[in-house]
Amino acid sequence: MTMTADTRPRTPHTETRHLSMQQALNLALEHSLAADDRTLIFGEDVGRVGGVFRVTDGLQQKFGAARVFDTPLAESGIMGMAVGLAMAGWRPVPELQFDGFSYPAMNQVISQMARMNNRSRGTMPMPITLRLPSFGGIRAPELHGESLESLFAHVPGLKVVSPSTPNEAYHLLRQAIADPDPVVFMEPKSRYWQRGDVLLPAPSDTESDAATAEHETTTPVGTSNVVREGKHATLISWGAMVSTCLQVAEYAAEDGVELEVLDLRWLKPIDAAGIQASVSKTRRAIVVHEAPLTAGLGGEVSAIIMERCFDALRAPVERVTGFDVPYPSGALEDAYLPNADRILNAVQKTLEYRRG
Amino acid sequence: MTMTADTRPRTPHTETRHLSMQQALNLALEHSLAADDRTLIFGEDVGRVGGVFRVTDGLQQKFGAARVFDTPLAESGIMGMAVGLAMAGWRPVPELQFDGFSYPAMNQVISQMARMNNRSRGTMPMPITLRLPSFGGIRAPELHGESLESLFAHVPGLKVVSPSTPNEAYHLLRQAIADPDPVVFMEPKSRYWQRGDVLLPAPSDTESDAATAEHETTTPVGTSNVVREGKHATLISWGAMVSTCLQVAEYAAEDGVELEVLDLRWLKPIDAAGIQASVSKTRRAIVVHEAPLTAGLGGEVSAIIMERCFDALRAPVERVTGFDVPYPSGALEDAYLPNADRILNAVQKTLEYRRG
Amino acid sequence: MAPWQVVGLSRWPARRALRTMKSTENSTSRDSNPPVAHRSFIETNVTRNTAADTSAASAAAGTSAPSAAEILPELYRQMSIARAIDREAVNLQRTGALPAYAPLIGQEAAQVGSGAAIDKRYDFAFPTYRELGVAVAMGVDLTGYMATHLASWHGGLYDPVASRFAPIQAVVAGSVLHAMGWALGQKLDAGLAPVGRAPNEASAHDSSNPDANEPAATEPDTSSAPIGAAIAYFGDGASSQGDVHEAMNFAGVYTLPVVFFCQNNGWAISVPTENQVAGGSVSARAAGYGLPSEKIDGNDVAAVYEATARALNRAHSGGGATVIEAMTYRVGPHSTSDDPGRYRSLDEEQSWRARDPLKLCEKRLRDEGLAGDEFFTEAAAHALEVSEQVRAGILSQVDRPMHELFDFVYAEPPAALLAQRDRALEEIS
Amino acid sequence: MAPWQVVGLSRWPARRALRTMKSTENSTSRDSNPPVAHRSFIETNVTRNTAADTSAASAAAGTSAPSAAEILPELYRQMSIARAIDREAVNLQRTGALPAYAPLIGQEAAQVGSGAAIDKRYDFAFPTYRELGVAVAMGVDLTGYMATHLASWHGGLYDPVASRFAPIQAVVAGSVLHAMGWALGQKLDAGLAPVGRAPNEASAHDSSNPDANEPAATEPDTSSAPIGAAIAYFGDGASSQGDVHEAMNFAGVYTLPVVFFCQNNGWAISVPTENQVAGGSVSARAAGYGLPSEKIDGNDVAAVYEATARALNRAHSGGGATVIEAMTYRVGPHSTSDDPGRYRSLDEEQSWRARDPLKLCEKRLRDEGLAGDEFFTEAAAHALEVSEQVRAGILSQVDRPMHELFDFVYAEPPAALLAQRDRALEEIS
Ligand SMILES: Cc1ncc(C[n+]2csc(CCOP(=O)(O)OP(=O)(O)O)c2C)c(N)n1
Ligand SMILES: Cc1ncc(C[n+]2csc(CCOP(=O)(O)OP(=O)(O)O)c2C)c(N)n1
Ligand SMILES: [Mg+2]
Ligand SMILES: [Mg+2]
Repeated sequence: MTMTADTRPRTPHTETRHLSMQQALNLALEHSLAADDRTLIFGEDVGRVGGVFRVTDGLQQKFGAARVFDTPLAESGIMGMAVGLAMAGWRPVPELQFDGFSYPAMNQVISQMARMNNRSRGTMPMPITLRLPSFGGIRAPELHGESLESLFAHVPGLKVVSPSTPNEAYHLLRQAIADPDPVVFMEPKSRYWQRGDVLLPAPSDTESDAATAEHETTTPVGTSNVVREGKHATLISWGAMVSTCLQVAEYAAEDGVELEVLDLRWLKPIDAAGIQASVSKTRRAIVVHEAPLTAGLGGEVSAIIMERCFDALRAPVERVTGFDVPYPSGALEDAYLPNADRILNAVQKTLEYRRG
Repeated sequence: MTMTADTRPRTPHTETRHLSMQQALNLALEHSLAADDRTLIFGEDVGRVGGVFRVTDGLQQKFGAARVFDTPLAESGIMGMAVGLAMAGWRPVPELQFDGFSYPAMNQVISQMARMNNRSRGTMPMPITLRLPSFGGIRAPELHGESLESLFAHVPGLKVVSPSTPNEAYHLLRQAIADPDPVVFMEPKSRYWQRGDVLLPAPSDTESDAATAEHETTTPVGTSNVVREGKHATLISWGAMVSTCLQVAEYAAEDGVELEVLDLRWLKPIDAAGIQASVSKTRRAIVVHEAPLTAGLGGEVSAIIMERCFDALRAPVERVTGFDVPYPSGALEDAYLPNADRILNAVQKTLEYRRG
Repeated sequence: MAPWQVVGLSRWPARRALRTMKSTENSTSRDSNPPVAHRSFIETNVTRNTAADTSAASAAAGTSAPSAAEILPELYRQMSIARAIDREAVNLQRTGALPAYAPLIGQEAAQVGSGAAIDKRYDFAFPTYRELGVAVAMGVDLTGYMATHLASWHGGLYDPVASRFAPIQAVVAGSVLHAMGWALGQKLDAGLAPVGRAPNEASAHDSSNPDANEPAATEPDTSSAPIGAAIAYFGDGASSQGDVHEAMNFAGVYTLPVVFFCQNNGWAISVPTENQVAGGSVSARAAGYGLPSEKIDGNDVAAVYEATARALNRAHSGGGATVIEAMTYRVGPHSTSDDPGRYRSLDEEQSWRARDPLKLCEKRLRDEGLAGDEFFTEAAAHALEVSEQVRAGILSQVDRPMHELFDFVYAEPPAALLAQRDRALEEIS
Repeated sequence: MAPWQVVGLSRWPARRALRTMKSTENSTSRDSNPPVAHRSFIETNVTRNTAADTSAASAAAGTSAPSAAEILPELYRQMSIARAIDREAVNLQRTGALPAYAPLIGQEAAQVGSGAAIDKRYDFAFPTYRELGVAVAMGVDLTGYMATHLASWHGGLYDPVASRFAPIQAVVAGSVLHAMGWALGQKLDAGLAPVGRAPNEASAHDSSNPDANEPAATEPDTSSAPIGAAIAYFGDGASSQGDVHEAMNFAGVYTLPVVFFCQNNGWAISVPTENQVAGGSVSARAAGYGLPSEKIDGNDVAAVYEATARALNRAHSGGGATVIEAMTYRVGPHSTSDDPGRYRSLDEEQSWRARDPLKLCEKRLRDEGLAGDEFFTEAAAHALEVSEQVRAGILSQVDRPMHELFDFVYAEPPAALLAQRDRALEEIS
């Protein structure tokens, strides 16, 4: 087993740029298109107009309509086409416009894309990266705020990842595209416009695969990221909720509570060892996600902690999640999404827990 | 909130019949069709030929082609049609031929059937029962052995249930059809031909809704079932795996280990209180399912135990599940499915656990 | 005398009173916002039909709607209202009152013309997210309609059952199958099996296998009530979705009372029809399913009204489904967050503005002497009045209470969800 | 002289040696089972094409396959082989060696005729679960093919890449989109953009918005190599699936080299075509996408061969997609667990048996003096020989080792899965 790309900057990197996540993703796509001319970008409105979130902005102009192109409005068609292109040796990077519109593509995603490598006994790998603007928080219409990580993580054959910052977005997307397996890349759409420093490879390297090849050792697929160290409890999260957790850690620090914040990043494979390392230290954990509680990925994280940190654990793992209701309209969005107060309540409950 | 049907026999019942699960399901459908003339059965090959598993055998003959009918071969069409029929006041009981062929219907199931009651603010309830032959064990072709309970349980607006015996099959199916909400009814196809006693309502009652109405108090939706009492550990399971767990309990009993076996039955809502009651007593639990481990419902059960039995628990909850691989061909089916040995290993590990 | 009185419609008041639509018992209270609905032609139409001719034979023949010429002034008034509200909504979005909005400008004729042909006694409409004009024509509570764009409630706050107008649908093509299923429900209500067989037709079964014999379908209902029809709205973009194909195929196999009403407005966000619809025409697909179709000028409100009435009529009398492709143009952006300058030319937009459906209708009304200045002044004033009421309704809509997150997820909510609600209400409010 | 030597095919040996197909480097070892493949016409054909005419012009014109009459004896032989293996498989299922099987009997002409037209240098086939005859014609390793029915490996144990025959597909219509995507890949390989534009065609963009300008698509490749074509197999039942619609629409919009090959065999399990296909014809759908179509006699192997060759030729030379509907009949049950007596008449079955594709072919061969008793005796013996080899191959297939559960799930398996594998191997074996 070899690892693919690193999500952390390699040394020497020569450039740091202050970018929004949307810009970082756009740059990652540009560099991936340049690095491998079998890479293709397609989906609804990704070509001429550059995507409804402008993540593919300018790419058709730069790489031509044979590399970056619009499709008819049919998600099953888009993903089935991606499978066929991969069978023909291409490296497709389809976009589905919103999380909730991946449902029509589920058959092609689950029964086809995720299984073709297995079905063909490794002769037809599926180096497909499905870009999926995900999660809520932008007062969008119905089915524009879904959190599907648990569903995708359950599917054998898929890898699933979600970035939390512009820098992570750049490196994880390049890593996902370089990966020989199908990756569902969940972009936290509420963070598209948030800016941060992005550490880029040397310009001379951006167009070669060698640039990513060197990253292999430090941050393989499936590695989580401690984004804040702490000792009293661990907040475990991913995607848009990471910055909420960092905010909570700030609040808690004011009261002398030091929370560790673990950005899971990869939701399949999950970094069980990383979770174990953190929770063995802090002995308390709260997992936070936007998706509904029941059968959400919080249950998996809780079970992993159960299995790996049973002796260390001083309180039951808390889950702060969306409710078991459909993602609501803007009027009730704030009530639905885990917020600092709910997370702090859970932290307090965890810290105050005493065995009965 | 009122509850609907009981899955346990009401008193007085006048008839006990020895039936296969397939026959019990067939009878439940017949009685449901008779009880409410808005009930409709449709799907691929359910009419003339009575379904590929013959679960709808004879029903078109008895109720006519306006109540029981074949559809074209299109799962999204079938479920979208069910939604439209429910909007028009019908009570649809569609069948999708195999678990793996529900993927093309996911959009209609998740974004439509599960949400229409909410979207319409209760004016368009969806009393749909989706019958889904489920799980593996019959050496069938690809995509005929999927275990999708975790996926469905994650979807707000759905209820999910799976019977483990012919008697359960009869009563749970009638309850599901009578329920005003969409229920995914997962039939363990490897148990279709297993026989057991079915306690039926008095024949004079079968054709009236009153017959089911009386069942409301004893076994509401979401109630689990202790199918074997024990004290050293609890095996938690559902569907086809329940009889495997009972077998394991037999073996264990030979060595003096008394295992409690909990048939969860309802996978959404999950009977957290029932799990708590059993595990608080036995202090050890093993959850068994056919679905892959990661993000499977075992994680949810483990998390529930974490949250409700933290102090009582003497060992980490074990998960004995399918592997994180696609459901395999017959040649590797036995290797994939949880079997008595693997479950016994987990039991032993749980019993021998000592805090480090 | 107002010009539309010329054609004998004088019993319609010149100024429509804004009507309050009563919610049904099981719909929830909508707090302090009074519903706003333009009093639609259809309801008047229903009254008229009933009054003028209640014979069963006439009912069986389906709609006996007035001719397009008769109601052209009314159609113009409704298009004016739709446009005025549309303009108001775009303004409200600019000022931040609405998070987003999908304008209908340019498509008033396709929407009002088809909506006006719908007979709410029998028919049911399945809209997308851009069917304001249909809502106006059908008398849907317009504040409740706009609630979806206000991000108050996905699907809207009107009563879909009473309005005969399904909840607003965000999934492209998602509701086309529902229309088909609803239509099957009407056929079943009429006592017909999905695949019709004459009552005593011989069974196709192998006579050597007596078990296989199946009884004939329920005998067709011989009463003369029209079969209710579903009208499914969808766009040129939506026509690419597999669900549209499945719906048309089912409708053909089952001979279902559906009108597949495609507004081909030239664009699906940034993708033009020629890169979307292979073969170039959605209506051309119909033949492949054995369905009749009409490709019509979607900016000619009378043509739309007539074609829709014909198709509904066919459905009512058991003739099955029709595909209508109304050729029109999305003059505005896809939504308020879209910039059409990135993908199409101003020339193209201008050429369609010249075919503005209101101007076309006005010209005909004037040319045929059906309406004059007085009418147009009044229509504009009325439209403004309605749009201001809608605006006021939008601005006064209150926040949704948090318990509504939980209230409608199930008809019978599981105890676990109720517990989750109670904990949430405690923790958050 | 054997009759087929009359038409100049004497360089084909009268008795085909059973050929071992070499696995590619990255396919896994298949243990002790030697692959069995009928040496297909196609490979001979490929050789012949190359030898006879290697000019670029000829290659650009696409297939230069021999005429149907020339190869009719060979088509007959292949149909015989397919039927013999099919019969063997049904027997093996009865004895319990195969858990289940889906017979092709009756469809030999549709499958062998189309499969024989495929040029494996350029083309790629996307089968369902019933394409044994195509596999025979394409020279797929037949023991590896049968592995899917033996429940050894979902998808089969042949090498799909080397065989130009995708893994066996269990999802009805699931692979039709793959064929479309693969075909797009060929078009891209030829240097063409999905939506073709002449290199210097003016941009459609608003000239007032310079940012919106997009460069012309890559200039079309002017070399004369044929564009590879995908052939998608699907049934009458599958035609109801949305994916088929989406595939045809994409293929039309992008002008893709696809042959949509529908075997209309009258039934989808128990549902007859008339209750499945609205309008009655799958090929009639093509016009709605602007695609050419042919409805052909699927039991006439020559007609099938020729229609497929025409369609592939069109695809090779940039003419885009074609829909072929081969009218045939599933003479046997849907699968070995099906009982057709429950839903169709013996009469119907008998009337189709009279149109048996082998008998029809035999009659023509005899009538036209292309083959006599000697040929048919030899063909039958050869078919029996191949089927016995396949039978032996099936019976000697070994169990799959448990690690194969894990080996192919990912190209780069995550560490967690490898750990799961190691634990499982320890615990179970
Ligand atoms: C299944 C699905 N995919 C994608 C979208 C995103 N989307 C919203 S509207 C739209 C274009 C629809 O075009 P068309 O059907 O022509 O309707 P129009 O907007 O022109 O009225 C798209 C792609 C969606 N809402 N649903
Ligand atoms: C998506 C999907 N739905 C249902 C099935 C079950 N199934 C297997 S074959 C079949 C009938 C297929 O009919 P047709 O396409 O005409 O092919 P044929 O069997 O006649 O060759 C069905 C319903 C399936 N395999 N895949
Ligand atoms: Mg459009
Ligand atoms: Mg068929």
